[in-house]
Amino acid sequence: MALQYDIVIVGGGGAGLRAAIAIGETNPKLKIALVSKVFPMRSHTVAAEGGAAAVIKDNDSFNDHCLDTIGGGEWMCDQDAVELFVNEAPKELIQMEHWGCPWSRELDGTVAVRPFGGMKIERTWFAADKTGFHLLHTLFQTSLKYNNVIRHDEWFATKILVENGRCQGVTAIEMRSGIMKVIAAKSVIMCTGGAGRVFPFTTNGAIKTGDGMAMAYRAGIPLKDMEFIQYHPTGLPGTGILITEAARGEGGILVNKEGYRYLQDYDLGMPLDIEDPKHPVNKSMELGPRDRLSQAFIKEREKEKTITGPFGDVVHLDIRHLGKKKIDKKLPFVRELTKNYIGIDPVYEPIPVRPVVHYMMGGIDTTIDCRTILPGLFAAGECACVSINGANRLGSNSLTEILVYGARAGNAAAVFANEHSEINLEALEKQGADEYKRITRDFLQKDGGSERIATLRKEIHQVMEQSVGIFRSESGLKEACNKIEELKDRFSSILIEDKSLNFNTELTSALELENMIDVAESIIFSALSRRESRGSHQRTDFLNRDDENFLRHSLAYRTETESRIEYQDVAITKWPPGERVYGKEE
Amino acid sequence: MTTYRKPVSNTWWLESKPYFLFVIREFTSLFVAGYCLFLLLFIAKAGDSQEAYATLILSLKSPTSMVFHLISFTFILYHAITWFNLTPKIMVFHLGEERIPNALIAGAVYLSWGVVSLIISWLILGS
Amino acid sequence: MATRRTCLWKRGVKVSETFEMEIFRYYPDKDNEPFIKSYEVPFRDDWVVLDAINYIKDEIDGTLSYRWSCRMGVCGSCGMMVNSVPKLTCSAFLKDYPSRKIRVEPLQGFPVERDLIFDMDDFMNKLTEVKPYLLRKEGEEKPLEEGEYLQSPAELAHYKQYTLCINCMLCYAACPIYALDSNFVGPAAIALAQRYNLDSRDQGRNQRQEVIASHEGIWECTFVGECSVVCPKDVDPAAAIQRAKVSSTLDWFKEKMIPRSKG
Amino acid sequence: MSKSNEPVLWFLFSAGGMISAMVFPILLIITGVILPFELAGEVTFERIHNAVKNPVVKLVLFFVIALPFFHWAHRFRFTLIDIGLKPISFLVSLLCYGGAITGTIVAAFILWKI
Ligand SMILES: Cc1cc2nc3c(=O)[nH]c(=O)nc-3n(C[C@H](O)[C@H](O)[C@H](O)COP(=O)(O)OP(=O)(O)OC[C@H]3O[C@@H](n4cnc5c(N)ncnc54)[C@H](O)[C@@H]3O)c2cc1C
Ligand code: SF4
Ligand code: F3S
Ligand code: FES
Repeated sequence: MALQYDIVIVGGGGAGLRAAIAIGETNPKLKIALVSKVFPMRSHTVAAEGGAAAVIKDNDSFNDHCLDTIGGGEWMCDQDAVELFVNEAPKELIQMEHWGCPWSRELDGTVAVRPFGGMKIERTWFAADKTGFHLLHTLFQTSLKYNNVIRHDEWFATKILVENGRCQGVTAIEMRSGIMKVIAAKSVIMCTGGAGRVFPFTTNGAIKTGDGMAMAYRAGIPLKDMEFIQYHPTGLPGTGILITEAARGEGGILVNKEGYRYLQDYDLGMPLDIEDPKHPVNKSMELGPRDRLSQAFIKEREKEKTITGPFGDVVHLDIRHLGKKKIDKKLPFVRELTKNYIGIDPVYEPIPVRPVVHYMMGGIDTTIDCRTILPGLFAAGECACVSINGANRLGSNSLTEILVYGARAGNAAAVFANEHSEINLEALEKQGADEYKRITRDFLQKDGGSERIATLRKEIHQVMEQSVGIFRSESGLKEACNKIEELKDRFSSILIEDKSLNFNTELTSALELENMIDVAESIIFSALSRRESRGSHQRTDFLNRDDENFLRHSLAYRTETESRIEYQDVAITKWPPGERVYGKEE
Repeated sequence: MTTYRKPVSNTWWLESKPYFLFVIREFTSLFVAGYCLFLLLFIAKAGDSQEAYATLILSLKSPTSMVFHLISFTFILYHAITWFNLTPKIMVFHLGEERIPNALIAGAVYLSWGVVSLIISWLILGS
Repeated sequence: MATRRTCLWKRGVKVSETFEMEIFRYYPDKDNEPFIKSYEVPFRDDWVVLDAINYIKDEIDGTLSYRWSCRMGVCGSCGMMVNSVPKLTCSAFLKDYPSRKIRVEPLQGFPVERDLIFDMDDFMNKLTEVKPYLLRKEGEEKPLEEGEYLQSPAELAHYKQYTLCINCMLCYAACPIYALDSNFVGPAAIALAQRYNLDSRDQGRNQRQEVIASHEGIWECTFVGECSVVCPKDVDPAAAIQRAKVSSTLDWFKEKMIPRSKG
Repeated sequence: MSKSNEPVLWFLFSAGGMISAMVFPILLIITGVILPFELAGEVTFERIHNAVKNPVVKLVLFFVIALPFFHWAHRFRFTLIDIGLKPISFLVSLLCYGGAITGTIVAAFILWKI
C-alpha cells in the first residue's frame, strides 16, 4: 500500500525542516511527509559550530556580502543566486530568532556577530559555538507546531519515482519493520545533505553518504560542480572532529612547528601582533578562505615545517591568549571537544589541527527556485547546488543557505503540488514493487558474496584521499576512474550477513555504500575534466585558473559506464571575474 | 513489531549505589516522623508536671532512648545534609550573566543552619 | 616524540592486545529472549566504546545494529548502557575501563527494538506535548521587518543551560521513576519546557502547564537526581524540574489567594 | 492552571523538610544527651515548662511538629510507591496524609491543653 501525500521532503536536517515549516505555515491544507533516515534532530546540521552569515549591522552591506561570497567561490557562484541569498539572509535569521533560537547577544540585547574566514566585515550570527545545534533544534521543535507535517523518522529513502516525466514520490524502507513503502506525492524535495563520508578523514557524521545526490544521479539528474570539495583547515587529528573557524574569528592563530605564523608566506597578508587590538584582521591571515589555508598546510608539510604525530602531520591552532573566560563564553564546545577527544585544554595548550574534508560545494543541479530538470523534484541544502558556493564556500554561508533555499524549495514545491494533482498510484506501486524486488534480490536474499562492506568503503576512502584530495593530477584521477570501475564490479558480490528485516543496518550500510560509489564516480570524473585550478580544485598539472574554458559549471550525468560531463555557463550579473584578494586592500 | 522490555524488579534500588542512597534518603522521613512523635511526648510532659518531666528526663538516660536518639540522629543528619546540598538546585540566582555558584548558596544554607542551631541551644539551655 | 604527557595524540597510540566486549543482542523476529554475545576487540587507547562497536560491525559481525552518527557528542544517537551506566558511547573511552570488562546494553527503561536500538516514540510524543517552541500571545508577535526581539545576555543566561539538551535519553535511562512508570513526562521533556518558560521572549507558560503541572509531569519526580548526574551536556534536568515545582506551587497560591488574578 | 493538589502537598513537604533539617539535629542533641546528662548545667523544669506555655513558643512548636509530619507523609508515600506499592497508591496516600493530619491534630490538642 502506498502512502499518499501532497509533498514529500526527504531529509530532516536544517534544509528539510525549514522547507516543511515554510509549507506548514503558508499551506496548512497540504499534507507533508518528512522522511528522514535518522530522527530530525540527529541530522548533521547539529554539528555545525561557528555561525550563520547575514547582513544585519550598520557597517555592513549586501554588496559586500555578495562580493565576499563570489570572490570566495572564485567566481564560480551564480550571481543571481548569491544576490537572492544575501537579500533573504537577514530575514531568515531574524525568523529563526522569532522561533526562539538562542543567538548570542550584545549588551543592548541585539544579536551579536563575529568575524569569519573570507568575510570583509563581521557578519556571522552565532549561538556560542553550537550554532548548527541550536538552529536544528529550534527548527525541529518549531516544526512540532504544524500538524500537517507528518514525520517518518528512521525511514530510509532508496529511489526517486518518476512517472509520466514527473517525479511522483520515493520509495523508502521503514527501518524498524524493514518494510518498503511507496510514498507518493505531487512534488518531492531532496534535502539529504552532503557526502563527506566518501572520504576517510572528514568532519561529517556517519549519515552523510550522499544518498540524495546518488538517487538524483540515478534518476538522470545531473550533479553540478562535484569536483569542488572543501577541506576545512582545522580538524582534530585522528577523529576529524571540527574545530570551528570561529576559533580563528575570535583571534586564534595558526603556527608551524617553529611557532611561526606561516600563512604570511602564502599571499594572505602580514600578521598583526596577537595583542594588537586590530587583530584578527578580516580577510587576512587566519581569516583567509578555507581552500587557501588548507593548501598552505600541504605546502608547509612539503617544506617539513609541520609537526609529526601518530595521526599524521599537524600544525598548531593557538587560542591560549584569548583567556579562559572568553574561551568558555564564546568557544565552550571547542574546549569540550579538545579536552574530551585529544586530552588537550586549549586554555593552556595549543590545539593540533590538520585539514579535513568538510563540505560539498557541488550537488544536485537546481535553478534559483530549487527546481531540478525533473519536473516535480526540488532540492535544497548541502545536497543541492544552486550555486552560491562556487569553487569554495565561505564558512557560515551554508547554514544560512539551508534556511533561505530550504524555505524557497518548500514554497516552490507547494506551488507545484497545487498545480499538479494527478498521481498514477498504480504505476508507482509497480515501481515500488520492482525496487523492493531489487533490494531483496541484491541484498536480503542474496546467497554468498565475499566483499565486506567495510573493505569496499575503505578502498573508496583510499582512492578518494589519494586522487581527489587537496591537490589532484591527471594520472591520479585516471587511476581513480579505474578503481571506481573495479569497486562497482566488486559491489555486486557484496556480503550481507544480516537477512532479517527489523532495523537491518547492514542493509542500509550497503545501500549507503552503493550511493557513495556513485557520488565518488561523479566527483572523480568532474575533477578529471576540469583542467584548471580554481578554489578548492587544485590541479598540479594545470596550475592556473582558466576563465576562458572553465568559468563554467560542470554537470555530471550518469551513463552505463562512467559519468558524462557537460558544462553550463555561470550566471554573472554585477561582478565580473577578478583576482581574489586576501590580506591587502582591494 | 515486538519489542523487549526488561522487567523492573521491586529491588531495583538495591542494584546500584546511587539508587540505594536515594532510597535511604527517602527513608529518613520515617525518623523525622518518629522524632516528631517524641517531641510531642516531650512537650506533653514538659507542659504537665515536674514529676512527669523528671521521669521523662530519667528515661532519656536509658539505653533504649540512647539507641533511638543515635539512630534518629544519624538518619536526620543524612536528611539535613542531602537536603542542604540539593537546595542550590532549587534556588537559582543570577547576577547579570553570571550564575551565583552553587557552593556559595550551599555555604549560606550551612551557615544559617549553624546560626539556627546556636539560637535554639541558647533559647533552651540559656547562656 | 613524547614531549607532553597530557596529550593523547602525541603520546602515541597504545594498542595492547585485545579484550572481550559483551554486547546485548536481540532479534525481534527470531527469538523473544535477548542474549549476550561477546566479541574479541583490540584495546586501543584512543578508541571510544563506539569505535570498538564499529570495529565489531565492520570486521566481525555485520548483523549488529545500533545508532550513531556524529561521533562528537552532539547528535545524541549513540546512548547505551556501558557497564550499567548510561553513556554516550562516542565519548566513553576504552582507557577509562582499565579492568577491560565492558558490557554494552541498550538504554534501560525503554522497549528494545533490535540489539542496541530502543524505541524513542514515547519521548517524541512527550516532547510534542510540552510545546517546545516559542509562544507569543495573540497580536503580540513582532513582525519580521521590525527585527529581532531584544534579549540581554543576562536574560539569555537564565535559560541557556536548558537549551543544551541533545535528546540523548541518558537521563530517562537513569531515572528509576521513568522505568517504573513510563507515563512520567520525564527529565528532558520537562527541561525543554522549562527552557521556553524561562525565555524572556516566550509567553506560553500557561499553555505548557497543562502537561507539566499534571500528576505525570513534575509531581511524579521524586528528585532522585541521577538524570543530572548522567547528562553529558550539564543540562541539569533535575534542577529544571524542581524549579518548575516551585513556580507551579507559587501559581497555586496565587490562584487560591488572589482569586481571578489571571487575565 | 495548577492541575492538582500536589502543589500544597509539595509545599508542606518542602517546608517540613527544611524545618526538620534545620532544627531536628540540634534538638536531638539536646534531648538525647545535653538534657539527660546535664551537659549544659542544670536546665530547670520551670524554664522548660514556662517556655512551652508561652503562646508564641506554642505556635512555633506547632509548625515545627506539624510540617515535618507532612514532610514524612509526602516522602514516605512516594517511597512506598517507588518500591512497589504503586498498585495501591491511593491507599498509601490515604494512610500517609491521614497520619500527618492525625499527627497535626494531636499536636494542636496537646499544645492547646497545656
Ligand atoms: C562539523 C561541521 C561544522 C559546520 N559548521 C558550519 C558553520 O559554522 N556554518 C555554516 O554555515 N555551515 C557549517 N557547516 C555546514 C552545514 O552545517 C551543512 O552544510 C548543513 O547543515 C547541511 O544541512 P542539510 O539540511 O542540507 O543536511 P543535513 O543536516 O545533513 O541533513 C540531511 C538529512 O537528510 C536525511 N537523509 C539523508 N539520506 C537519507 C535517505 N537515504 N533517506 C532518508 N533521509 C535521508 C538525514 O537523515 C538528514 O535528516 C558545518 C558542517 C559540519 C560537518
Ligand atoms: S537532559 Fe541531558 S541526558 Fe537528558 S536528553 Fe537532554 S542532554 Fe541527554
Ligand atoms: S532521575 Fe528522575 S526522579 Fe526526577 S530528578 Fe531526575 S527525573
Ligand atoms: S554519535 Fe552523535 S552523540 Fe555519539
